[in-house]
Amino acid sequence: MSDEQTETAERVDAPAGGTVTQRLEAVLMIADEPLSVVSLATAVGAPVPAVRQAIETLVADYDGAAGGPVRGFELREVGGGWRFYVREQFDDLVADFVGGQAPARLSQAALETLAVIAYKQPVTRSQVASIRAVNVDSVVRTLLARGLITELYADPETGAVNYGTTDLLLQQLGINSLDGLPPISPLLDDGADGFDELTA
Amino acid sequence: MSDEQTETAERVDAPAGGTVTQRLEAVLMIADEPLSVVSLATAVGAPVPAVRQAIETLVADYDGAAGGPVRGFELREVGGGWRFYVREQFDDLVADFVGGQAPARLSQAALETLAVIAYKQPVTRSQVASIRAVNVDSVVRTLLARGLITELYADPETGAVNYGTTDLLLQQLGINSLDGLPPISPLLDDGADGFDELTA
Amino acid sequence: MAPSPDAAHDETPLAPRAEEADPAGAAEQDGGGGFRVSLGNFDGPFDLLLTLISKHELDITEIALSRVTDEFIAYLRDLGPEEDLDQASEFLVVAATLLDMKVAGLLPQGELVDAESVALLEARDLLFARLLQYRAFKEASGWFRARLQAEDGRHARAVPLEEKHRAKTPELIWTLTKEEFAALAMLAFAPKALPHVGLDHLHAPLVSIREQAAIVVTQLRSREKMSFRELVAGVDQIGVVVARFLAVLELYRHAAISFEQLEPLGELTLTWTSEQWSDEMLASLGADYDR
Repeated sequence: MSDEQTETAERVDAPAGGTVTQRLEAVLMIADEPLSVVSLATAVGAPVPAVRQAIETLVADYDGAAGGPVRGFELREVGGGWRFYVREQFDDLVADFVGGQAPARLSQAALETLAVIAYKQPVTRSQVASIRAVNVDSVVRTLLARGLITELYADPETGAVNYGTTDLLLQQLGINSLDGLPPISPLLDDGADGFDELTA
Repeated sequence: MSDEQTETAERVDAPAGGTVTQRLEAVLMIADEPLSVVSLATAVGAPVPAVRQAIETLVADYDGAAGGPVRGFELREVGGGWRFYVREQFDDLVADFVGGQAPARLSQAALETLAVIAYKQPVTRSQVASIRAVNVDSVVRTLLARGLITELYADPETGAVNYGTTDLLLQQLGINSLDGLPPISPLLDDGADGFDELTA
Repeated sequence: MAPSPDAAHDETPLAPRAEEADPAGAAEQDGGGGFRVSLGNFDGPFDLLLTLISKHELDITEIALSRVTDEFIAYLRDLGPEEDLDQASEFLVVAATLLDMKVAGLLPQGELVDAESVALLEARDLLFARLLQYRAFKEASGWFRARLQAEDGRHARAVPLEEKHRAKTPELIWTLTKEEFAALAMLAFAPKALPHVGLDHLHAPLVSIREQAAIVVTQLRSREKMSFRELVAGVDQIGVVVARFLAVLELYRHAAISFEQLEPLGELTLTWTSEQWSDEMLASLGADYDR
């Protein structure tokens, strides 16, 4: 990192007590969930663009992109916010250290249901069921219990609950927003129109 | 930090995958209590002297003593162990952030988790998770931070920490001991059943 | 509605689809022996169809569907009555579409385009579209699996606050009594209930199947034989008609009555056949519908 340049740029925006990057490092060090740029800006008392720029600087800095050492940790944007992570290269090392049990895996049925909900949200249970051609009640219950999906709202006419995915799912997928989902077959868009009435 | 010098020195000792400093950074980033030099050495797979030297390098590095920026965090030895701390200069910033973040009321999820721990103690986090059918890590941290639960002991075989409630909870509930909790026994044994499928 | 399990394997007209499926599916399938479907491996008809299609390394085309139809129907026949009824009925819907397509393929082409064949074309296109859609989501689920697994191995910083910062957190506001706390515990320990979709807004009064069954029993025992039409004569609430029909099915399950129906959708004649009926049996009748 080119220290002179960054610090000068930051000092302008930081009202008092250190640079924006330093203040960001301090807050991120005690965060236990991803923090959005807006809440970071509030926390460090700097405008959003300055925070955004400082985050960029930090990411590059930790990645060794500015001439310094590559850090054993990195800053990642996941599930709508920024958070310190162990650098991927060292995940195995750390896993040995923390031990812990392997988390339960989702079944194929749950994964497919999750995919349908992720791409089709807001979507009702019966719409999901008609796409998968099976009853999905118990799978939906599992996904709800795991906090991967949530009830968005009830249809005012039918009362059917519409489901969507949560930030927790984004975190567990390691993506920042639904835009991070891979594009699904273009065929879908053509076919989808005719389905609404049938799956309603 | 003088990168060339340090990296050469470290590469000799690090068996594989990054330098000792990088590996230390990775482990320290997820350590939730101060770690002794010996346990750090075990964790990163390097001899104690090399770890000691790498720690010194990191401390100086974060303090900006080697020409890099002063970090918003620091590496400090407290009670015979090393841990990342927010740099003291930013304590007020962090205090404001913490004060604004933590809700004075416990969330429904936190209360339910507390109830499970109260009636099932001693109980491990994964047992609570399977009863609640959700990941409870962050909620348990909140309850710990609130002093409503405490770590009782580690399971001698698995190393899993068993949690129990504190006198503070008893005070809040207005009872003298856990015997004062209203009985809810009939449902207790059933609790864990039926969740195996959820984790499938 | 789905046929009752008892109806699926006898000659009653209650399960017309299953009846039709038999001769058509059996036609040229037996003795092939090349392909075996292991029961229970498939999560839904689309899954099975895709598996069958991929076994033959076919793309999803009309040819693919016509080649796998027989295997699909054969699989369906192997679905024993112990299989999940929901699942079986979902398979039936797809099977019916496939069968229609097969029949249409066997018929001479160039006939008049009538309403039925138009409907058939639509059904076929729909099935294709849904298969393609399902395949797309199935592929996407592979990405989900890989991402979840990869992210599982990642370690985010999540450590408790150090003591001095802990002290700065706002003081806890506690409002629960010990009784409320206990109630919360019960809630937490209770098996998680399925999210319930309220039907109250439909303003439909609840109808008891047991009550309706009691009426059916009384009427049939006094008359010995009557049509379903007579049984619901004078009833103007659709819910009551449905409940009375469910009661009839339940009584059939208990072998208390028998059916006669000379043609599909024709008059349904009910006969009281039970010799050891006791009204106590009413108490457990329709328990499947209790929620």
